[in-house]
Amino acid sequence: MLKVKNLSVGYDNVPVVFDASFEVKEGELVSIVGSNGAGKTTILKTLSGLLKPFSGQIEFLGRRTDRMPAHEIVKCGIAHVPEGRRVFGKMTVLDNLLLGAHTLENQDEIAGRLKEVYDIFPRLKEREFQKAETLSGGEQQMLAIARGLMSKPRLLMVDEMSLGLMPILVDRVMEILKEISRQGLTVLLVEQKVQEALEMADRGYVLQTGRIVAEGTGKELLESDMVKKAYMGM
Amino acid sequence: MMKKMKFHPLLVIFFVILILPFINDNINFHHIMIMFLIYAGLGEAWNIITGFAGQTSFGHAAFFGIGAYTSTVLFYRMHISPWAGMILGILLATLVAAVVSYPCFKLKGHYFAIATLAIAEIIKQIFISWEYVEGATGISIPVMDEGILNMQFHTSKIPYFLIAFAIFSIAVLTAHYIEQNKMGFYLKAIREGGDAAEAIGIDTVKYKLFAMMISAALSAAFGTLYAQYILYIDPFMVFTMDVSMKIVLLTVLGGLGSIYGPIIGAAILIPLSEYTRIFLGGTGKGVDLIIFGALIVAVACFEPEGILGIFKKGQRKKRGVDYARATT
Amino acid sequence: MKKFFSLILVLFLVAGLILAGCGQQKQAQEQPAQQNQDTKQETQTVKIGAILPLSGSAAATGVKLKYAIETAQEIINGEHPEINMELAKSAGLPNLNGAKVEFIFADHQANPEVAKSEAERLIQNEKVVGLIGCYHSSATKPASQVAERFQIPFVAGSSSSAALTERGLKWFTRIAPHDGMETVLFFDYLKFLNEKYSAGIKKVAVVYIDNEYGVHAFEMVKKTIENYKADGFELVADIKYPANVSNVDTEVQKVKAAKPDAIFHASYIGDMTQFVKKYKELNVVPKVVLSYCGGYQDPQFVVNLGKDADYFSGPNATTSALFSKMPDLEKINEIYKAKSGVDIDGPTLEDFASAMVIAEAINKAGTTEPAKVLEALKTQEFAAPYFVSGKIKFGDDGQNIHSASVMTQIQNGIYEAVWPTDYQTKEPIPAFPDWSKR
Amino acid sequence: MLLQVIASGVLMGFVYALVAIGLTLIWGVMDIINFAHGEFLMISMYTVFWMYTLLKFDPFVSLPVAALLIFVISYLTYKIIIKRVIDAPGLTALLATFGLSLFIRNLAQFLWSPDYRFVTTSLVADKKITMGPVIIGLPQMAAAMGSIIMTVLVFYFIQKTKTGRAIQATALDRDTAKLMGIDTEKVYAITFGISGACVGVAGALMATFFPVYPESGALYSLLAFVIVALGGFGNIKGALYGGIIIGLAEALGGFAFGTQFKYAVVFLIYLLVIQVRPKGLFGW
Amino acid sequence: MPEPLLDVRGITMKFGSLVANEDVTFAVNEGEIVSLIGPNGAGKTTLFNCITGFYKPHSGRVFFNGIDITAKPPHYSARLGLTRTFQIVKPLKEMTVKENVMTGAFLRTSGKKQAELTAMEILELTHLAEKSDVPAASLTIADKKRLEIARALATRPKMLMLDEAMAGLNQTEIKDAMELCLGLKRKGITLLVVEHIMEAIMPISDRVVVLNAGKKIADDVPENVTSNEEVIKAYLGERYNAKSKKS
Repeated sequence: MLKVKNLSVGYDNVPVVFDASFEVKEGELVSIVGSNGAGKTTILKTLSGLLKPFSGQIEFLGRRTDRMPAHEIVKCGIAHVPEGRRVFGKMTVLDNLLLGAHTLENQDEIAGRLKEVYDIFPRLKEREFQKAETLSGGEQQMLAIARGLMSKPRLLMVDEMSLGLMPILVDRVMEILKEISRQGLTVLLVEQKVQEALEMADRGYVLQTGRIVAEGTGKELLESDMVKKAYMGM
Repeated sequence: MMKKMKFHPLLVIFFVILILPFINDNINFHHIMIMFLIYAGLGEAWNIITGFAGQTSFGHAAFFGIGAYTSTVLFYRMHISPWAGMILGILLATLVAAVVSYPCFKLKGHYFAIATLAIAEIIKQIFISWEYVEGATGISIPVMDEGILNMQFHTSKIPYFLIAFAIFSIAVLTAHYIEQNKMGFYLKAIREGGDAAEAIGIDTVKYKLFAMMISAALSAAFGTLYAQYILYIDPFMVFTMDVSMKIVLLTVLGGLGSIYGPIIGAAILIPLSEYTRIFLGGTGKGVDLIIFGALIVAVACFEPEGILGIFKKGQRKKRGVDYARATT
Repeated sequence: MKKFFSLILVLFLVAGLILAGCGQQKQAQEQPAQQNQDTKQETQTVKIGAILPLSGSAAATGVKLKYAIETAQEIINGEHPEINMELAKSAGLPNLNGAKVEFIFADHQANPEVAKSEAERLIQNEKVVGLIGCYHSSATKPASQVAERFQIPFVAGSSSSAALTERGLKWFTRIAPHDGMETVLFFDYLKFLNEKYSAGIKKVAVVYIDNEYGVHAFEMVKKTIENYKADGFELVADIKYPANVSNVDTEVQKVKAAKPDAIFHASYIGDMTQFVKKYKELNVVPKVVLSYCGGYQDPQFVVNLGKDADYFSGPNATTSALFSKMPDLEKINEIYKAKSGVDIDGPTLEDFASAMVIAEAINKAGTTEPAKVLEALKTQEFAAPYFVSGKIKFGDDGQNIHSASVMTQIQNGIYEAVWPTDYQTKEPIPAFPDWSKR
Repeated sequence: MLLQVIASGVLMGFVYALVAIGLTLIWGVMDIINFAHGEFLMISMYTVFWMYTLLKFDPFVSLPVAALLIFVISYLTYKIIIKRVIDAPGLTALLATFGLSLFIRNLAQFLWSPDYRFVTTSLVADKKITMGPVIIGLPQMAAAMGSIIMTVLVFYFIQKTKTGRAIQATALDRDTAKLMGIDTEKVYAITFGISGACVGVAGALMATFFPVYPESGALYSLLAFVIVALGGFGNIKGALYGGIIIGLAEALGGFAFGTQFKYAVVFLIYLLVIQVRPKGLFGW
Repeated sequence: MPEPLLDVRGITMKFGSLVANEDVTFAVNEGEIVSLIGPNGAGKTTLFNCITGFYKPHSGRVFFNGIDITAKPPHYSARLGLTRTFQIVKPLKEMTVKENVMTGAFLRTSGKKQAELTAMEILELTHLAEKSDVPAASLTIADKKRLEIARALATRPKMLMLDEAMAGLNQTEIKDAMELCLGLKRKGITLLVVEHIMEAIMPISDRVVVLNAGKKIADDVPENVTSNEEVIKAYLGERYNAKSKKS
């Protein structure tokens, strides 16, 4: 479904990710793990079009997306839940969700999506008309994911959702993601918490200072000694 | 690296500026050189508060005007030498800067900018209505014997040029000194983030105030020179937003936050505006300003970091490559 | 890197220099070229600088002044036997072998600083032998100081600040009556209305713009009214409004509250028009509105306001109503109108006069030598068939002693001369009808 | 008389608000000071004037034309100029818009001469409403109504429509807005366009009672800056209230201290308010 | 017992109706490393801001070295020797690494040479020396955090307050950071550390203060805190607790 070949990307002429290749198959839950600064967020930003690759190819559902502007990529079916949630704090929960459905034209479809999302996150329904900034951290994270789901994506990318969340909430959100994945949506998860991320993933990649150093099923990676070494920077 | 260089780039610039009027003795060229020095110097002064400390001021005409008026009124009413007037003007402008900008420092970004604009407009109105300084009528400075004491020279513009050059040098060197020393580091820290600066012990309000006061003092000195040079001032010419905006424009055009920026900006903008006016202004159709406006837009569009941006870009590329090499 | 920097900087500065050099060269090239041409015709060119507000907020007027001066140039250089003026009949200046006169225009952008530098440039680079301009008194001040320093005669046309001729400048002369003279004219006119028509005008309000022009006019009123206290005049309101005013609501309400019989206006065309509109809206009905040389005299005043412009009055160097009475003026106006599309008005005619006078002075002096020209200016009398006074003569202070103005009043969209009675084209109407009854 | 002063002040305030609404929109969404805003106003006034002079169209008929025309001009301004400077550091955008304002103003002088012109007749010209001691000109009344309607429309548009939401989102967080599938380039261009349309309407309404000349726009844009800052950048309601406050301050200040001080009073009010509310009356 | 270096007495801070800190009292003695922990939204950063003067607390007082610094501007405390870092790093982006640190060093000297010397010394200490001429904006997160500490150190503080200086670092980097903290302690610098990563702070802390919902719920040596039931319930969550026990 998503194929990335020899991707190099960075900021201001300074490459951060070198020659990365990986793929995500339909229906999978894939995790990319690595410590901070390894380039995980950079990869996601490139996939969603916020950054333009220096070199390499990105193919999604058979189409080259590496030169597309971000908003076109969303239309192709990729939703990106950014690091740090980034909900629109001054706007209501409903407005945030409707923004998620920006690419959809059909009003009935939007209403349908809204209902589905509220079913997954009943908490958001309760807070429909509250300003997003008044929500707690966990609720905001849920809103961010829900907003991503609104665009009816084929692939949901979640960046560092554990950041700044207390552990008990991390578990809850992980559960929800697993549930979403079980319902058939492809999920690409980026995490520094290797344990949680790999436990639930079908497959995973390990990123160290901009390079993919290991790949395999979640279990394999968790048990692999080499991975641990790589991950801990030894 | 370049520390032991035989000459500092500033010295080269100073030297070139200094000899230019002696190469070309056209009086109009001298006029342009004087205006260039005044505006480049004002740009340097403005750069200290806006380029270094990041506090956008749209009201520098106020300090310029105070400098111009203080010396002129003293000369006109009491025949006090403009030099003494200049010093008093500097003191007064510094005082005004301290008093009016202090309460504004809690404002951020454009709110501060609009506040400075408002202050300048209020000061302008005060001068328009103030009868002792001849209000809206303006003051024609009595023509006296030429001489350094009266700061009036009728036969040649070279003395004006030299005075302008002296004040300009002081402005550049002040800016250079600030940039290279503690204060420059502190101001840049303030520009990039007030909280981080506070956390490492920088009294941000104090340093912003210092920067504003130094900036005002330098602007006022140019004001005195300007008044003595034109020999006529009224509030509309020295307190106008046009002066404030010209300073902003030329500095941004040259490159904000660098001591070279205002020099480059003024070196382009002042001759450009003078020559377009001279060659096209007589048509009465505003062609000069049409071209002038279009050029400014073009520079902004194609060189968004100002003319200096061209060099910076090269530098950054080099650094970036070095860094990439270092990390891989 | 730093070296590179400085190199580039030097380059920029040198570029500036070259540009300056180029400018000079260009002029240098132009000059001999022109001279070549001239020598072919065995004549020379006399250059006179004209500094005008050709851009900025007063550009509307500045451009008209430019047309007027171009009209003067055409009359001087061409053969216009139909106009009864010495310089019109022959091509060029007869006493200088038919030398052509060339007016070199410079734009001062309503900025005194620019006026000064342009004056210097015209004198030094363009080698002009005389200067005219600058409309704005604030620009005329530094420009004429430059002329004084270089000992070049300066003839101001329409700059009206009395301060100009109070500076004791030797090389400065002015055509237009200054605001002090205008003020006296105003009160005399009001007295005339009171005496002849029993207009009963007593309360005077002054509305003026907060700049040199307005403030000075008001000072003159304050001073002059003292002499007219005996005639029953009193000042009931003085309303000063900011230059670049965006609306005049409060100002007009203050006028209305003072209930003046006469309003003196020192306003430019834009603000003046706004005032009239507001007077109408708030139904302010004085008996007389008199305007200092400014917005009222601009023919655009009638164009913009139509019927609402009626009954306003002001001194004017001319009016189209006078054209039929003054054939020379009519012919001058024809030339002017072909250029500008509108009839010549007061300030414009004054600047036209300044152009004619300086050319005539040079002609009378028979040389461009400044001292001789000045002597001619100060001692000779100049025929001015285009003015109702018919002549121009400068006093010791440089002020034209023959007031060129008549009192005009707009009646049915035409500036009618109403006073002094000798030049009357229509009788004055000494009262405003109610706004609704127009 | 005081009543009349207040009434006039409020009415004028609405007119100022009319100019400020478009400005605050760009300022809030893109953080750009558009110095050419006044010049757009001037073009709109000229549009109305020429349609009146050449085609005898009433200003109210040409209002939509002016709005549309300025929309297009603004849209193109974004596409051609602002796009290139929006990510530039500091004051570059200001440099660009300032240059543009010089360009437009002098081009107007070049094309249409610097004469002061008036639209002498229109549906509302010279009509007035008299309420006891208070007289209100119909043109001002129309402009005031226009400004209220426009505030409501723009407010509604921003709050309730899809494009409006996209504008809000882009203003708050541009990158995340892109992730929502919002074409932020287009949003910016549209925002610029809408701002232009607002000022187009303003120009059309103001042309019925203000003179039209190349410098006419510059007059109001300075006040509009203060109003926008007073109300809080990007706040539509703030622009309306800011406008009214400034209009009142000007009228009452002029009444109390002498009309030459009326703008000084306006600036003073701004400085005072900003001491209490450093981000404007309605600023976040 | 000597007077504590930092003495926080009864701090209460409210944002509108939200109470972020309620009557928090604790002290830090000279030479100690004290950790401040608590779940998200417990009010740790708010407390930091109150202590360093970025916020003015509604009630309560803060004493540093016996001097009342309540509601004094941040630069005042910094001058007294109390410097902090930020959770969200704030490097001076347009300056190089060295210039960043020099800016801090200028607090104790006006000479550029001296500031440069101090900066180099601190860059060595924080392992940033080889990147001294790199623009701060292009550093990795870990280096930026280090730079943040380096800049604070350059002000020659008596006491350093670190706000989540280890968040987002990998294992090795965390170890480095722990080393650094201990090294600073040896140099006589007192530390107050806000941190999420228990593994990292438990071994190095002399005492741990636990906040929950704005209130202090524990203040004890690390061993006791980890076994405190209330703390575990409030903060750790079942799974995490189990896992950290395992490791």
